[in-house]
Amino acid sequence: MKTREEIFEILKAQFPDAVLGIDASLPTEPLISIDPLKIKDICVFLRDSEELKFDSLMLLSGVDDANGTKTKDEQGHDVITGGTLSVYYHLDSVYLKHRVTLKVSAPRENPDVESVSYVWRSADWHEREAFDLLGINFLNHPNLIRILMPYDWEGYPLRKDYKNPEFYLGMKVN
Amino acid sequence: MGLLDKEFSEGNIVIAKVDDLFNWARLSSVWQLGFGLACCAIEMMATSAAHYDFDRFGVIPRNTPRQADAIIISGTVTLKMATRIKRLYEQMPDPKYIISMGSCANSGGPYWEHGYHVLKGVDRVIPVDVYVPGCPPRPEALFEGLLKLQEKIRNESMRKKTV
Amino acid sequence: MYEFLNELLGNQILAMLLTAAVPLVFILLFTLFAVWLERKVSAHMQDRLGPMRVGWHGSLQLIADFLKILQKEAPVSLEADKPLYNFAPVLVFAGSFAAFAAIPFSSKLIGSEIELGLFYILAVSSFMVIGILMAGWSSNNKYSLLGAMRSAAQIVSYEIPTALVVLGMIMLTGTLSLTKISEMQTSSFWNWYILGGPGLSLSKFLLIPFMIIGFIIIYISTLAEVNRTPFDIPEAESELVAGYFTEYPGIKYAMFMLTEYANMFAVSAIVSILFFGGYQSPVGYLGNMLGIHWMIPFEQAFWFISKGLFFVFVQIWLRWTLPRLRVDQLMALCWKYLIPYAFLNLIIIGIISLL
Amino acid sequence: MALKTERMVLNMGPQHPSTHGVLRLELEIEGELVTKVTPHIGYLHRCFEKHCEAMMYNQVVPYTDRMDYLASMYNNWGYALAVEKLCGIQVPERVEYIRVIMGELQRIASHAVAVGTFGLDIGAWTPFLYLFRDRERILTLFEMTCGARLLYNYIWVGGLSHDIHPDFVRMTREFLESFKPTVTEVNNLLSYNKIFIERTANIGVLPLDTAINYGCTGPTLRGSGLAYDLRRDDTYSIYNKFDFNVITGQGLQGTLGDTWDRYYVRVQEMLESVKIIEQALDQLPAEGDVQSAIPKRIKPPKGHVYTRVENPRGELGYFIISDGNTNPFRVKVRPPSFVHLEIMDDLTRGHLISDIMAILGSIDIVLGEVDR
Repeated sequence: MKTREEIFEILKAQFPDAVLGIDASLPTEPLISIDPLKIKDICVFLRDSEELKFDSLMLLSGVDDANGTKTKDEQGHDVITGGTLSVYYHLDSVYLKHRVTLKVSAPRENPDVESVSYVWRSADWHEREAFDLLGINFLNHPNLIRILMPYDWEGYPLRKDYKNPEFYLGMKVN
Repeated sequence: MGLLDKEFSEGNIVIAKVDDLFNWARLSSVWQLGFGLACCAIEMMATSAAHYDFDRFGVIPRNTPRQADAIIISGTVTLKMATRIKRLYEQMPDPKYIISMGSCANSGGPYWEHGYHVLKGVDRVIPVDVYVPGCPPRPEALFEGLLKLQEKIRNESMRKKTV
Repeated sequence: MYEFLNELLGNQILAMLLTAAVPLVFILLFTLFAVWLERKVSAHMQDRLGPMRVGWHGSLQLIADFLKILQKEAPVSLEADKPLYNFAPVLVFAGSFAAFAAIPFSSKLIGSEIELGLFYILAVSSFMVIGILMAGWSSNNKYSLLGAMRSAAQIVSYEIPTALVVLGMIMLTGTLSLTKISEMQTSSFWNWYILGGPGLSLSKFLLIPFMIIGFIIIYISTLAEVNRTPFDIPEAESELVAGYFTEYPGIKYAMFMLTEYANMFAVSAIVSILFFGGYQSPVGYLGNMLGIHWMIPFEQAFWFISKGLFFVFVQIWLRWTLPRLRVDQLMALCWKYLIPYAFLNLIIIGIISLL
Repeated sequence: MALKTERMVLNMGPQHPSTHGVLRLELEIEGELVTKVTPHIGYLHRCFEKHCEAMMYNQVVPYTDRMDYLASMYNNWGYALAVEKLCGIQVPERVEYIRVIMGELQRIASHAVAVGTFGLDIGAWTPFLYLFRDRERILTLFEMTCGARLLYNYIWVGGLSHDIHPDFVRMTREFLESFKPTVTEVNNLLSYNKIFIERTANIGVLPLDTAINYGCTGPTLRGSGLAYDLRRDDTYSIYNKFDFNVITGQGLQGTLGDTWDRYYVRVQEMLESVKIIEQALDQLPAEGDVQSAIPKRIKPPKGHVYTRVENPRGELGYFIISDGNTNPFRVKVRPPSFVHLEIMDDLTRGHLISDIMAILGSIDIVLGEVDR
């Protein structure tokens, strides 16, 4: 069992470029920031390393950081430009019983993150969900299509500046 | 207008009696479509199960819409599901009835404000006969809904409806 | 019965129609009662009450159901093969209705006293398979198709053990006539074939265990032939929605229901004729004691229907107790266990009857 | 000339008697043999996460009820734990005990439905109704505590909505006594029934490494033989004060990790829950205000938290990001059923259509939680 700081040290030693830093100032859980295009290599290492053995991905969550510039369009709806979308990975080791949280941030206009669905099978649907609701594009995902919303839905509902369509297939939405 | 239509539109003793008999048959054997949507479906199951026993009223679940008389919309109708519900409704043979069970099916319920994927009331897609309020309605409330539906059926007639 | 009515009415056609009407009325009434029984029995087994609101303890429930079904619209899907779709329920019902022609309800109440009764019933009930296949195919629904395929495989397979047991009984009795088989088991339950048949020879006692095995085999396989749980895979609710009659609304669906319950009684009747004395009373007749001889056929009908209902009740009981088999296990049960045992049983019965 | 063959695509659901709600399974079949299963979900997507962002922290609790509607207490609890951890709230001991009692009663109720509907999928009606009858008694206990039968809104951040009824302890003990024979009855009717074993043993075998790689938890993982239970291994609340066993599959009737194992883990867990509740009732502090720690206004500091609890279905995780406002910035739920549903294709390949129902029943999904 290792603390998050120890895990960070191991990772930093292994991948000096890809591991961006650790945010230990947060009150509850430290976060390790990773480069979005290197996340897969790091995850493979985390899974296969004998001393870490992160054998399962518990949760993969996409987050709209809403840290860009906010403007209003003609109808008074928020529009966010710039800033980032983030993906949080909660990893768990069933045998060693330690956990770690990774974070990657990708630019809002071009949110490319490398898929980890080859590392943990459970990432498949979680990534599809993040794509569906936030529009995060997972590179090399085997089947990146919408999962919760209808296949022909437009827009990404969980983005902070999402605006409901008025009708869907002739049914009034609001 | 033919003679028969005229007879029907005015009504008479024979029609009235046949009406009563047929209405009695219809209201005594409402076969529901075995179809659950969300939380309310669990209460619907509890209504059919041992403690409450929907079968006392002659309500049994049929799994195919072709053999069902009533559909209980038990839960939140999402936009993805609404088209399927409409299709199920269209597959049922007449006379068919709809009980909208729970706030979500009535009006969107707790999801009416921010539910971007929730249909705000199933009556936007199919016509509803009885609304049962509650989130979820207790089995007793569903009974009440069924009794209201029976009342409604009891007052139906083969006669042409006058405008 | 036909001869009697013919003499009474002096009109052959009328007599024929009346003879045919009796089983039809019986099937209708029996179905109404059996469905009600099924719902009540299942309810009481499950700590429920079952239908309560329509008539005394829901006794009119089935009449209401039937009247409602009559009123239903009968939509036919556009893709369905209409002629086959409409004809299938009729054919299925005809198959099971025709079987009733040869079933002796009492020594007098029998549609047609043909010598080949047993053979006729086995043959004519195979009509059902064609009807079911037609229903499944013409509905243009995948669930119906799967259900029909399962059903055909099941009925065809399970006819073999049934026929093998029946063959054993034919060897023993030397007749195919259901009336004659019933007559052999007269006067007391001691003469029933489940207890080795009439007489007091050594072979009677030797036969008893093999008769019980034969009874169990034929009961299981007839259960499968009428698609009841644990063999209800053609209409498995949790798998195939409603099986081959998924697409049938209203009155056509009612015909499938009628067939199912009529078949339940028919196979129960065959089992009771072969092993439990058919219409014979287990203890003797009140009519004989009182000297009122016209009462005997009615008593016989009473005993026959009671025995039939008892086996129907057991079928219901099994349905609400047991889970369902899988399709391959169903076939394995038939081909790997029932048929070999039925063969063995047949050989042993043959040897014993030669003694 | 070569014959062109085509596999039949069978569409199962969203309206199908044994898809446990509005799941749609797209089966590719060859005769009765299933070659591929594609689950389609989202028919009950009720925008939980969007609602959270628009609600204050305490207003989210009723929405958590509606996710896993068979284990609402646990959903409340998981959320309350997350916010309490974020704000650093310490709840009174009596509250913890009542939460454990309610949570375990909820586990029994949820497993009762799971086992019952599993029987239903196999074709046995009667055990389902027996279990629903007993579940009804648990609902009565909940109802006299908080007034609701299904969606309770009972466990609040920092406390509970109501204290328990004076008769609650006595009636709970009575229920527990009467529940043990039901389990025996279910064992007789289902678990050791020859047909049932034939239908479930060696079907849908889930090897342990696959289960871990897929992130399976709860009875699904334990059915594969690993004793991993968050109540013991990542203990929360006061579970370390109780003595209970972590039930694992043993491969008693067939291969380890088959459908029967997953089913039987649930049956036995009901008895373990009975044990926990009995201990909790014995140790329950007599006095204490259950609402003393409820904050007037919840405004956690900036940060994020991930807490997890052992829901009847597996690991239920709440990931909350706070930006220092009264509304959560982001709430993401880790629903166990969502993860478990993903293994359907792996488990079902090469089985028959009838087995699909058995496998689906054994992983016990709740669509409200899958789709949120």
